[in-house]
Amino acid sequence: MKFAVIVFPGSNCDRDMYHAVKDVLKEEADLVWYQSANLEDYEAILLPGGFSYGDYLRSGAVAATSDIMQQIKAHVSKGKPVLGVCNGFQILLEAGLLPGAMQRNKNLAFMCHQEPLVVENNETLFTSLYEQGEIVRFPIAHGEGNYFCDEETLEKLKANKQIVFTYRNNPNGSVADIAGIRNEEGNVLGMMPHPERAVEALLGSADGVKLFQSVVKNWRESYVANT
Amino acid sequence: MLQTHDIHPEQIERDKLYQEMGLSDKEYDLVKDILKRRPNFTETGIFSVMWSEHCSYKTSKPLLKKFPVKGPHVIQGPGEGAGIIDIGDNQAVVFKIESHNHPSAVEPYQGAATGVGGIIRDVFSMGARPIAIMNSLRFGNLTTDRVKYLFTEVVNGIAGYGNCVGVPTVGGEVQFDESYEGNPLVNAMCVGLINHDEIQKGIAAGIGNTVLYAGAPTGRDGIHGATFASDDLGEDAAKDRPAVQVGDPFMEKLLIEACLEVIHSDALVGMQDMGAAGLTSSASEMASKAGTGMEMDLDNVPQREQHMNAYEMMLSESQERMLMVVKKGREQEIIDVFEKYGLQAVAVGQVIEEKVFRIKQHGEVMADIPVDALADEAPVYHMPSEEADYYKDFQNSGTPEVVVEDHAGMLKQLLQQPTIASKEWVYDQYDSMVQTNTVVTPGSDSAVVRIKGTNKALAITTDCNSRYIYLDPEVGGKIAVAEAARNIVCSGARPLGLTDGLNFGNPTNPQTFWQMEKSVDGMSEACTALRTPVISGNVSLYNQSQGKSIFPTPIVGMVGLHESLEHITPSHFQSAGDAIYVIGETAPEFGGSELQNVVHGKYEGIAPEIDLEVEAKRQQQILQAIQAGLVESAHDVSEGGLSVGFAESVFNGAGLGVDATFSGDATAILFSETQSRFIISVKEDKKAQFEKTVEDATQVGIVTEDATFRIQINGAQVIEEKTEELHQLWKGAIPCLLKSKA
Amino acid sequence: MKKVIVNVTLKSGVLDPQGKAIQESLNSLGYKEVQQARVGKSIELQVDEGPDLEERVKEMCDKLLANPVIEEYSFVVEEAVRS
Amino acid sequence: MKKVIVNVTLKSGVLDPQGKAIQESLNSLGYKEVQQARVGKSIELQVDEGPDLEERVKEMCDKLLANPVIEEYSFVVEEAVRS
Ligand SMILES: Nc1ncnc2c1ncn2[C@@H]1O[C@H](COP(=O)(O)OP(=O)(O)O)[C@@H](O)[C@H]1O
Ligand SMILES: [Mg+2]
Repeated sequence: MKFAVIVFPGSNCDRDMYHAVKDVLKEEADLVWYQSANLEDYEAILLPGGFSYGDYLRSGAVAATSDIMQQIKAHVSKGKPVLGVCNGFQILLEAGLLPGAMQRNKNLAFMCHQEPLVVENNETLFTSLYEQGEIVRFPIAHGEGNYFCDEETLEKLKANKQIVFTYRNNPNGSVADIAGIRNEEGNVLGMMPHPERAVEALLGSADGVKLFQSVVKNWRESYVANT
Repeated sequence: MLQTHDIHPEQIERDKLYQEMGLSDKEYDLVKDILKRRPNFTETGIFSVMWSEHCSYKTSKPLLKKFPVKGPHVIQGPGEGAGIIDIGDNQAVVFKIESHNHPSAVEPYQGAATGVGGIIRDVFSMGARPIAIMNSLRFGNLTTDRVKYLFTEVVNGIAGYGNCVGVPTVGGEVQFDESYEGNPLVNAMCVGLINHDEIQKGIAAGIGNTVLYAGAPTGRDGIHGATFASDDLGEDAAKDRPAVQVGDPFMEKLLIEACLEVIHSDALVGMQDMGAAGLTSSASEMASKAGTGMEMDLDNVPQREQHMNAYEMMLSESQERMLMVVKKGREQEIIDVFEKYGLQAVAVGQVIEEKVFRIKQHGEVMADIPVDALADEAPVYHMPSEEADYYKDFQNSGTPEVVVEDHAGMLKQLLQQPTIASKEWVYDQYDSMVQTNTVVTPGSDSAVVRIKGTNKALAITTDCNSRYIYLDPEVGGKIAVAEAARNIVCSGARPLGLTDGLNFGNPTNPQTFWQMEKSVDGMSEACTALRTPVISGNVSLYNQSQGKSIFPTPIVGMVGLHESLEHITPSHFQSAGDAIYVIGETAPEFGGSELQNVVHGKYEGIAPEIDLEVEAKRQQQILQAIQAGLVESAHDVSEGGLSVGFAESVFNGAGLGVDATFSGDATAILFSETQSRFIISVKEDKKAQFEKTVEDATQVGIVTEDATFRIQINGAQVIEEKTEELHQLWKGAIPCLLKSKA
Repeated sequence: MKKVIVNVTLKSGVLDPQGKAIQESLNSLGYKEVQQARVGKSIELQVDEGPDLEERVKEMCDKLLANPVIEEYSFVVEEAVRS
Repeated sequence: MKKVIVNVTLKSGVLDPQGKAIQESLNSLGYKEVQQARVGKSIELQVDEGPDLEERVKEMCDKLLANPVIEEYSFVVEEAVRS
């Protein structure tokens, strides 16, 4: 399966994402500079973490206005998977591909450590290899991961089973302990915790491997089914 | 304040205006001799920054010569942007430490942030990818609003910059002592990784080649920052405020990527970052190293503000700027790379044969100075040195006795001393994991980052117990190096070398200079004994406020190599039933100890002794035991003594306990800070082999599963506490101090 | 050249952790009279004059300067002071 | 109750990387007429009325709301709208 890791000016988890997919998952991957991108040939798009455009104004806001978002939207409308992690999640929110917005962590500080998460929905492209309700440990590393949406949106998220991951001990003040959500169609996942930092036991957790494997497996199944 | 650069050279001499810029009468005369005329305003400014302590090391040079700088693996010793050590497989590690003390005292957020930015540039300008940042911080006691503000904002600034550029901050140290109250220390260290064939030097070679300026445009930031950094931080430090520079980590991130792309082009001849004294020092140093000259037209230099004069442009310390020398005719290749990242790169001058540094602006020559005068011919001073009065007193009267009645209570108190307490409040704010190499995150003796594509890893630590150095600079200097090496060895790595961050008071005070001299002697001796050459460093002097000097604080930043990932050893106990060993005897040594501070509220007496031969032997044997797979965990004994060391070894929430038994004087056993000791846990079936390998090992107890911390001395249960209770006290101390009202 | 000042504030109903922290700090500094603090952004733009300036600034706000999920904005156009 | 709006801006000459990023982004969105952007904070306080309100707000700015090293501030006191 062929992944594109989109690199914006200021992305800084791009190589980590690439390493996870290429060296650990052993799938095909390219680092794709946001300006020169042609995403046609890629089966999945990964928006990595970091500080695109310095996180100036609002995290992800400037990247969300860049031209490449048109291509990403086209990719989404074809039903292909998109995963946004941390800053990538913020970009998806700012671009309107996922509902809600990010605010500063409730203690106003950046925080970086492992957090236990609950797999709230294992019937997604991204989580099918996890058990429903499974506890996984992923690192978080963000200053603005306090997810906000209004009541109505929250009801919709719940009704459509769009909440994919929650925090077990909400570290940042997110509404309904939300750590990751998907779109209604189910092919876009945004999450603050870093699965790409949790793919090797040497670094403290390999719980993220199944997330990438789920994407690959589901793509293989539907691809094989379609051909 | 001097405002205009239209001031006539004669007036500069007559009114001694050069003094305001930091030149002494004698130095001014020397400038006149070199130029064979009076310097104009811009030239006077250029000489004053280049001859400041910060750029010229004029008082510390004679001392720095004492450090051992050679070793079989040293590729680049002191002198370039950063030092380089070979680690095999065509790879090398690049590292250096840098201080940003004075800027941080004035504007802590930006001061700390730009300190991080500066040290990262030093490393990637060598062609290395920065892979880790460390920081070593000193503040006054956490009791006043000002100190809390400085502490909070410095940590914010380090986080704000380091997190954004995507280099993990993997560790560091923070200590709190009254002497730093008005003059905090903010030292940052950066470690980079490089392939041998990618090493860049800051040289301006090839007559006719083009000088390219890249990165942020020049503004009036930090003008005179370099000399200001070498001045006493007086009452009116606040007036220097506009001199503070502001960092843009986003720009730095782009600069890293662009520079690391550009090094693959053979069109690039040399590259250097613009640090202290900005354009002036980078340009003149590049030319001096190459034995060439340089001509620059300031009209071509990108400018953020209007109507900047030559003086301002040459001295500006705007951040995120690089200077490169590029083969003539191939400028565009390089410019294109920078443009890809949205960065400006413009030709501002050329390399010339005549060994002069010539600056033009608006068609006029604004400065014309022999290159070597600025870099190599800077004056060097041999300052008078005199044994400190207090030292004589301490040596004569010895260490006053410290009496402890309630040992368990004292342990609790010690665990809550901010210098000992958990620094989680600090390091949780740093992205310690980006780049996915951090095997050991902050909270252990050394940080460990693996090297992708190999089976190796690097251990990194910063250390300096300035209390010992204050009591006895020579012994304390030895201890600083030994402690750093201990931390590296405990993690399972072999120490490779170190970078030193020398932070001292006013060197013109002979007793301060004596502290510098002696501590450098001690450090050098330890470097030789432990085979850790000094490959880079930094000097920060005049760290004093209201005439009172800081404790002498020569920080050691050390890097070690794990030959195999298997050797990476945790500092926490791993499983119940493991045997606990202490390596080394304990003597009653309380001079400069945390216990002395808690009980007597001051540091006095004799520093702990250290025997470097014993130190080297133990480190070697422990490393051997680790490499043979005999060790479950290893931790060094430092502030607070054995009881604190044991406690730290169980503070990982694993629900383990300690059961240890001793005989002798309880206060010494629990709290003495005798050097060269380690706490090591070993599996039952490896004990015999371990005891054979590590001579001075004595089993004192076992790791238990009942989450209770028990120490028995002379048959009596001196301490029996729930591990988790102690853990919470230790963990909560700093957040609690920050919240409490002054 | 015109100077435009765009004011971006959080919608009421959206929690403002930063504002709350400021209020608490002010209270603990002794300014007990501060009942609430909310933090917004002010963005000062120097804009070349053109036919539909106001229209275009509104677009800039909608597209980039404010996030409609949590923020609202207002702006004023002033004559720029020449330097 | 009074509403006080404090405006905190960077001193001129102080680098404003955020402003620069915003300007460039607006330019690349087609708003080429934007020559400069600078970002400041606006802090809206709800303050109980008292004798030396202005004096005290000035103190709050000096002590907490603005960083005198790189920022300057101004404020206006308005009658608060009752809710
Ligand atoms: N300023 C800091 N930044 C990052 N990590 C820090 C900082 N200060 C302390 N730490 C981390 O906290 C742990 C304890 O530090 P310290 O008490 O100095 O340990 P030791 O005495 O073993 O050297 C170390 O892992 C260190 O990396
Ligand atoms: Mg230490």
